[in-house]
Amino acid sequence: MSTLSLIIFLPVLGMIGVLLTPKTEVQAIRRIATIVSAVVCALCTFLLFRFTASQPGMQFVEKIAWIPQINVFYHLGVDGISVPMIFITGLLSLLACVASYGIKERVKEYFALYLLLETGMLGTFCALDLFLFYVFWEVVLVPMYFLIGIWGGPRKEYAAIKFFLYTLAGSIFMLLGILALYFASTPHTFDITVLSVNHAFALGFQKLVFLALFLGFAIKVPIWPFHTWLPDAHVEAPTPISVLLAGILLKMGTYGFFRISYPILPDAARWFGIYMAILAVIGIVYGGFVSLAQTDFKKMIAYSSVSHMGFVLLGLAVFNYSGFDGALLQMFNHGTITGGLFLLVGVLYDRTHTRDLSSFGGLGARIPVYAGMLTVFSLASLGLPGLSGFVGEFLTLLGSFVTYRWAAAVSCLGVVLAACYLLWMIQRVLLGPLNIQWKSIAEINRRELFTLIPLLVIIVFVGIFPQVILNLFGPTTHALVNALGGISQ
Amino acid sequence: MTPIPLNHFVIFSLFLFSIGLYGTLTRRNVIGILMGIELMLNAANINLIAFSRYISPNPETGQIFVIFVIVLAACAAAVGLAIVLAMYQNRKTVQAEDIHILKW
Amino acid sequence: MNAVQSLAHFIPESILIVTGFLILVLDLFSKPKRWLGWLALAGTTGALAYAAATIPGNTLPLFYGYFTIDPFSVFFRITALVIITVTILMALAHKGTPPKQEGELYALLAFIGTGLILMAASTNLLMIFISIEFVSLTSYILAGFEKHEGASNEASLKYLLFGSVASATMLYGMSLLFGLTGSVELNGIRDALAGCGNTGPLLLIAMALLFVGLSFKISAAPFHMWAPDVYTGAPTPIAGFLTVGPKAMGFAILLRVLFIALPALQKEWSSLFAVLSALTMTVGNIAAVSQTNIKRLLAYSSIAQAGYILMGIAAANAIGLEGILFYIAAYALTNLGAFTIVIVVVNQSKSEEISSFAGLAKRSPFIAASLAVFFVSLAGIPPLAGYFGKVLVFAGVIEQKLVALAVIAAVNSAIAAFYYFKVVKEMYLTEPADSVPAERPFPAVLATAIAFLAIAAIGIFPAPLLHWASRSLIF
Amino acid sequence: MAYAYLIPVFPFIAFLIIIFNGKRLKHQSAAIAIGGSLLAAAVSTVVILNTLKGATYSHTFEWIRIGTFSLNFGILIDPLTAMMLFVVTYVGSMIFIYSVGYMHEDPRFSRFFAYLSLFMASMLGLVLSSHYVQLFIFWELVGLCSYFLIGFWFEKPSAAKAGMKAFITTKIGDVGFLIGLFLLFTCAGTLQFKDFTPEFLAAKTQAGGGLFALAAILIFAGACGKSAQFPLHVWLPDAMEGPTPVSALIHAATMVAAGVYLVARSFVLFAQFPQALEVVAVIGTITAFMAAFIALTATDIKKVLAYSTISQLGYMMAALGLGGFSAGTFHLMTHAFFKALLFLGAGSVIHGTQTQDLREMGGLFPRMKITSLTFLVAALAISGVPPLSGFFSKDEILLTAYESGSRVIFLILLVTSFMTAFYMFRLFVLAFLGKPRKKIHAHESPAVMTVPLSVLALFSAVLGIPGSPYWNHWFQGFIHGGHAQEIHVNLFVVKCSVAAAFSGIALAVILYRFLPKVPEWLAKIFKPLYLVSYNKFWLDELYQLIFIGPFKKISQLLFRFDAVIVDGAVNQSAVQTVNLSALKNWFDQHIVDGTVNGVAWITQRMSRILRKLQTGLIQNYLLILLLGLLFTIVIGFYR
Amino acid sequence: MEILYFFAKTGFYATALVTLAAAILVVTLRNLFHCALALILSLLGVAVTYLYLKAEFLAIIQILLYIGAIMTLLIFAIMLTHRLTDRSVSQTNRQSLPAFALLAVFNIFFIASLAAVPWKINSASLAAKIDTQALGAFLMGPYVFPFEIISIVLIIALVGAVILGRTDQ
Repeated sequence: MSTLSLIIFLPVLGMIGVLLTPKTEVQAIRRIATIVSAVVCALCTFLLFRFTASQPGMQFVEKIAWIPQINVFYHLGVDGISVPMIFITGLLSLLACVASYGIKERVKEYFALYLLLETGMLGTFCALDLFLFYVFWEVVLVPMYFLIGIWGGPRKEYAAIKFFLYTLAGSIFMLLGILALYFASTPHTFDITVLSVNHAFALGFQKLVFLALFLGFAIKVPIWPFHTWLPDAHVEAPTPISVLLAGILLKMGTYGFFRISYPILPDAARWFGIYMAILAVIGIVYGGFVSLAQTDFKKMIAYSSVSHMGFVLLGLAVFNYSGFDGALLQMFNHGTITGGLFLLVGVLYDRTHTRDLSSFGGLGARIPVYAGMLTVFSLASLGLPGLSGFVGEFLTLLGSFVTYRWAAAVSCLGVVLAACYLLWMIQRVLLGPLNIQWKSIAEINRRELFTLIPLLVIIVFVGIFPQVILNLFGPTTHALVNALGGISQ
Repeated sequence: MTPIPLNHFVIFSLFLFSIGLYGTLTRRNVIGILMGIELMLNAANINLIAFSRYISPNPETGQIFVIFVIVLAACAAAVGLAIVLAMYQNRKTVQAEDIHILKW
Repeated sequence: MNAVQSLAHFIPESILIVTGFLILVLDLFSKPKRWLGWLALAGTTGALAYAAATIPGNTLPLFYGYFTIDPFSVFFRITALVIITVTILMALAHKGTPPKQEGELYALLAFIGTGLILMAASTNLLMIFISIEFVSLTSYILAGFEKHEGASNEASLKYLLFGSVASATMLYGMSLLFGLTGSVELNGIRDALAGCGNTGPLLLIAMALLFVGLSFKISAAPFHMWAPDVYTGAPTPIAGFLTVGPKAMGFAILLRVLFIALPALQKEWSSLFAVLSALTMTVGNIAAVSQTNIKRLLAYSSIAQAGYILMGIAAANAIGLEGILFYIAAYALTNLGAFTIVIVVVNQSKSEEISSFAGLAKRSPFIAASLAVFFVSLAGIPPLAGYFGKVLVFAGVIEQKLVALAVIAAVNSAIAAFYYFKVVKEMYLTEPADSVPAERPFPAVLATAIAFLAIAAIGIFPAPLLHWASRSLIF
Repeated sequence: MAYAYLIPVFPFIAFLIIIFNGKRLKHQSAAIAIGGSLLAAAVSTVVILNTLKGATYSHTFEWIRIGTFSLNFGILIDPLTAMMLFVVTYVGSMIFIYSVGYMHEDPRFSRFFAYLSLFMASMLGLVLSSHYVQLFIFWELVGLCSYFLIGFWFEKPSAAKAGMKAFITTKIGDVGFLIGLFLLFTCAGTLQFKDFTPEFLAAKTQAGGGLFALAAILIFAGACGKSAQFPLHVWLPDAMEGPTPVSALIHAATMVAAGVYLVARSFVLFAQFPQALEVVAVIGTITAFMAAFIALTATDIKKVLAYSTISQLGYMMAALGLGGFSAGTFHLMTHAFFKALLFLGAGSVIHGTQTQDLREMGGLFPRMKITSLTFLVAALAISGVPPLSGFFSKDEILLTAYESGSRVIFLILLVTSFMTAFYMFRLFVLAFLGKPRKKIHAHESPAVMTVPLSVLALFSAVLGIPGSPYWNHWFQGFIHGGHAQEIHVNLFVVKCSVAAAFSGIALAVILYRFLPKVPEWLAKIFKPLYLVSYNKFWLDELYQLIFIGPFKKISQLLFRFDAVIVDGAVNQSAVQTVNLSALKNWFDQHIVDGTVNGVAWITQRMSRILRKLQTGLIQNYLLILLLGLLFTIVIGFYR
Repeated sequence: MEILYFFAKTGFYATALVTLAAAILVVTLRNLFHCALALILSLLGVAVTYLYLKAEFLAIIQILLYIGAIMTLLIFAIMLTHRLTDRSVSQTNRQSLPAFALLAVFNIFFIASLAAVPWKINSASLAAKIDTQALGAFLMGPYVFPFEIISIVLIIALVGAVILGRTDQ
């Protein structure tokens, strides 16, 4: 089996293994899941290093006929856009898996669904056939519903069904768009690579399809005003699932733009650019303001995602090198940073069983290592130079400044707001006099640190040597910008 | 000789059909509804035979069709009455308006 | 082909008929009746095996053309045999059939299997009417089979009344069609219409009258009103059967009528079915949302599913038609599976309320997982069989640029997901009232396994079925 | 000078060592930090000596390359850098040493030195940067260190808040800075310092890039934030919540001067566009005057110094804005030393007396002789008493102002100079002279604190000489890259300056030493003015009113908007309507418990309507069948 | 001859009128028993119409089979409803008005359409004579399959009627 198939379907094998294990053997189940995730993560890392960044085309391509009657192929491949996403998916899946040891109920079901989810996510980033892409896209949905619905917080049912329906509604429209593309192409094909090269669609048609796809992607990102499922899902989801939700699922939406909407519908993309920029700016500022109003730790991070994903969208909307690179980098960074923040929230929640920001205070003195971690991740999130968040935001803003000056300028308000809500969060949690309730709170433990350190390393590394990762996707994004007729800057 | 115009048969059957349908729609009694259905079937039969005679290249088609329809109608009547009977045994009613435990 | 020659190709149906009569006879002498069910099963399986093993490649107008075996009817013949096999398994698993009547139940099921195949193999109005009446009459009886249950009586009676009115209406339409074209053969009708070209308004009325009966069979809105009541009141295995068997064959007839007899009116009927499709799925889905009875929920769901299938007719293109066949096969398996689970659960809880599914995942994880998979497939989420069916009909509609219908269907899919997941939620997210695992009768396990494996296999490897479906589109 | 990159590396290594081994190292961490800073100072010295010989150095490497766009970071060493290196490493090292004594008792002693080292590294990185974006990165990092150090005693809510305020306020400026950079980049196509030559700018301007001035002003916004210029100065007084060495190092000598450094670094750009320079000058002047005015009534020893810092930074800005490149930088250098000294002195006082309130001090002179004397030197220097360093630098600024032709600015600056002398000596008199106003057990600080004081005092005293006529204005020539500058001494200005200084000192000594009642009396007479000064022009309150309050309001409002409008307008209104009716239970069961968006609600509603149709009465069904039939026919007809 | 045709024609229209009138009675009379009688009359009218269409065998079938079935119906009706028919309540429900209106619309549509239909009268068929023997031959010949199927349906109906109808205490 080739690398990509192995990466995608190892978790399914793991799931079968988990299902075959008696449900009382909790340790064994965890071990299977962890080993599988670790192997997948290793393979993803292997992929990262074996990937030839200088080539803009697809690599590790696998293509087998799946439903030949309608030209559906099991077509996988990676380029500079998907490789970072696959890597971060592998990594976060492993870390979240370790973080899932805290799950005590229905462990078997949990890990089975977890591994299925992993397959869906990895598949989405590898698929080069629209049909296959949609299948993987939807495969993500169902386990996610259960993972939120069963192991979530008090309003889990509500959050789960809301997430599910919202996303499903969007993705069905996406399906319509995909089918329209299929029929508009001659010969009929679902092949993304073929459709990307061969785009002579009329503008009106492109716009319509773009809108259909947009609905699917926008809900996933989520782009304002389609974001309301996000805070609920995040707040109710168990920590590891929040990590994956924020770290990977949201990226699937923006990835969809990069992989499908833009290459296939370049004219519509340009036509909608301005509107996307407007939505992005609204999202950035709006998310920032609403984060500021939160008293729930997790909800705050969730809304901050709206703001941060807004930057990704802004980068996407501007059609130049720095915008696209910035957007992709921001996707990668948001995965690591917000993933880390959710892990940190989880660490605290496990100890205090509350997420009310006003009920903490002064924890910095009591648990300094945790405090340090939280501070670094928050700083990365607010775009402190030297950490990865800055580079992404900087490039995005630079790129957007070239195209839409006002958008970049207004978005800067989001930067300030990020500083406000994150520092205020730090102040409410770590600083000030110690809340006596938590005087015997335990320091972050080794397992939890294990889940955070790799992210920390990546954040610092990317912050200092962004070129390493920019090289990874640069050729691909630049080729895309050129194809779109954007500005090569 | 001028035969009776075909349209007259058709209109006759149309009226019969309509009356039958009206009966199914308005009779309170289940048996009344069944009677309405019989009228509708007969209307169709008239059509079949008329068309068979006036139009079809194979004039037997309609007649044979009607034979089958009549047999099937008899079967339906038998089954229908059996059901009505079973119903009556359980519920002591054959009024259509009383038959509504299944709704919504 | 004359009658004697034809018999060689009539073996699966003969097996069914013989099985039916055999059971009726044996029933008289046998006190324990359960084994008769297994006998019926053996008969249907044998018929299925024979039918699957001997697929003729060409069109065989058996019995002077009154029973046409062509790829199309072969597809539906095998579908019907699968449906009836699973239905017998369901009947075996079901508790509540009056013990005295068990024998007759299996005999009737064997007979109705024949009726289903007849429907698919009919190519003239006479056989269409006879086969529809055959299946309907048997269905009336089956629906009222638990005759001490008021609900069963009522279902039966309503089915009979509604069905008879619909049949009579259809017959009236048939008679007009006969008059307008001078033929009862679908081919003859086509030729006559193709000849005259000018299609008078009466033809439209005839067509509408005809569609009433067919729409009744496939429970398309607004001719669906009987369906929820009947499905709810009928014994569960029968309800399961009714949601798939007559419906699938109704589509077979509809396809034949539309594409063989009435291609001249395609503009008219395709827009008509676009409207009916949208109406049907919307009505089915929206009504399903507020149901609390699982059978009723499935009843509305099956109405909605018919709406999706109708999309393929509205599209009236190759992919849409392939989609219809594919969808029907997938839907039949899935729905039967779901009803099997309902039987298992209701056997134990004695309640058909959705709340009796609470915490099923903890009590009986396999059963819950199966039902969840069935519902996910019904909701059209990949990679299960239902998804591909849906994609194909969507594709058909999109190809015809029926954007409005596609959008309506998309919205409907989301609504549908809501109520399917309402049940899933009950099973997985709600705590069980007790921890007694549901009893799992062997036939039910078998039926579930068949459905489960089939929809998973079709989901992951849809190509063979699709291939078959596309090859079966030769009427 | 390729080894120059080592300068920030040493403190950074110290930071890494300390942060990861803090618990084990305890007080040894101070040694490591000092070692780091001294090594940096040593290397800097070599670099400076090379620069003095006229050498410059620049080296770049590619940090980010995207297509044709690249960010080439690197090291740029020119006289300005050399001066900054000198200030940062020397003052920094002194403060490091001083901190050993000052922070001795603190439980987070090693953490403190880690932060200090990190700051040192970042500040040196900032100074050495050859590229605007690189500078911006370090610019943010020093801000971060400032945040950490202001909130070092984070158990105090006021400290934690002050840190946040500092960070966010400067961040606002930084956003301007960032936009400025973008604008500059789009106009100029480069952000390398060395590319910005007058010829280059002239060419670009001619080519039609008219937004340079705006870019410059936006960059100046960043400088405003960092250097606490009006209207972004409000964070600096609050920043005094940090430990005093921090105030000395970051909020007096180095970091806050970074804004001035930035303007100086971009001086070519500003000089090309008079509008930008005007803005700088006006803002600088306003800041200088306003801060000095506030300092008049401050009672917290560190607050007085803080306002004084703001005021002096305003001075520097004004100088730059009036075209006095050498004047501004010169004052930057001298100010760094004497202001650091002032803060350290104040720290020594605080350390000795455990209070910061001037009204509680008094009569410290006999008990803290070294502190008092060094403080006096610094106070005289800042007041501009010749021949101490402050005199020369300030005099040059006044000269620049005078010669620029803007009499108003000159007068304001002169008055500011007077006020500076006055509040400095008000402070000195209140703290050191007279009798103790409260029972305080003052004692001299240990040698580890007094030795740095003495060293800084020495520098404060003599550092003016290189820029004085006695050395032929050598410094001015040096900072201009070795081009000797023609500076003629204007005796009128010198007279004014000296007069302002002495009169200020005299008035302060008289009022506070000999007529202690008079200030209160004056305060009553000039009550409005007093109130303005005492309440710092109500700027904090104003910001609260027009920015922070509305921001919070907006955020709450948007959150509610999100919950109510975006998240299902229909749904919520449905809740309201349904609450009124008897349907509430139904609603709770089906909506609140099941779904919650508007579509779902509509669906449920329609579902109910459909259920109504499903009466269970067969004949109703049949009627619908008939309707359907007609419907079908109609569709067939009117397709 | 002409007069004969005239009478024949008149006879047809009279039959049609009687049939329709009887049908109206079927759907409107209160007493179910009376309805059944009216139905018999109506079906007889249809049988006569068959005669006009030269389908004598069908007319006989109509009388034998249909009237036979109706007799059964009648018996059951009396058996089941003898207590119910005495009720003075209306035997029609509240739907009569909408039903009537809708049917009127349907009829208007229909008749309007009918006028435009160019019937392709096949004179050969008009002249053809289908006797009982020929019908029998057809039934046993080409129509043997439906014929056999119908027999199965009859058995099913029989079994079904027995199952559902029998009272087993």
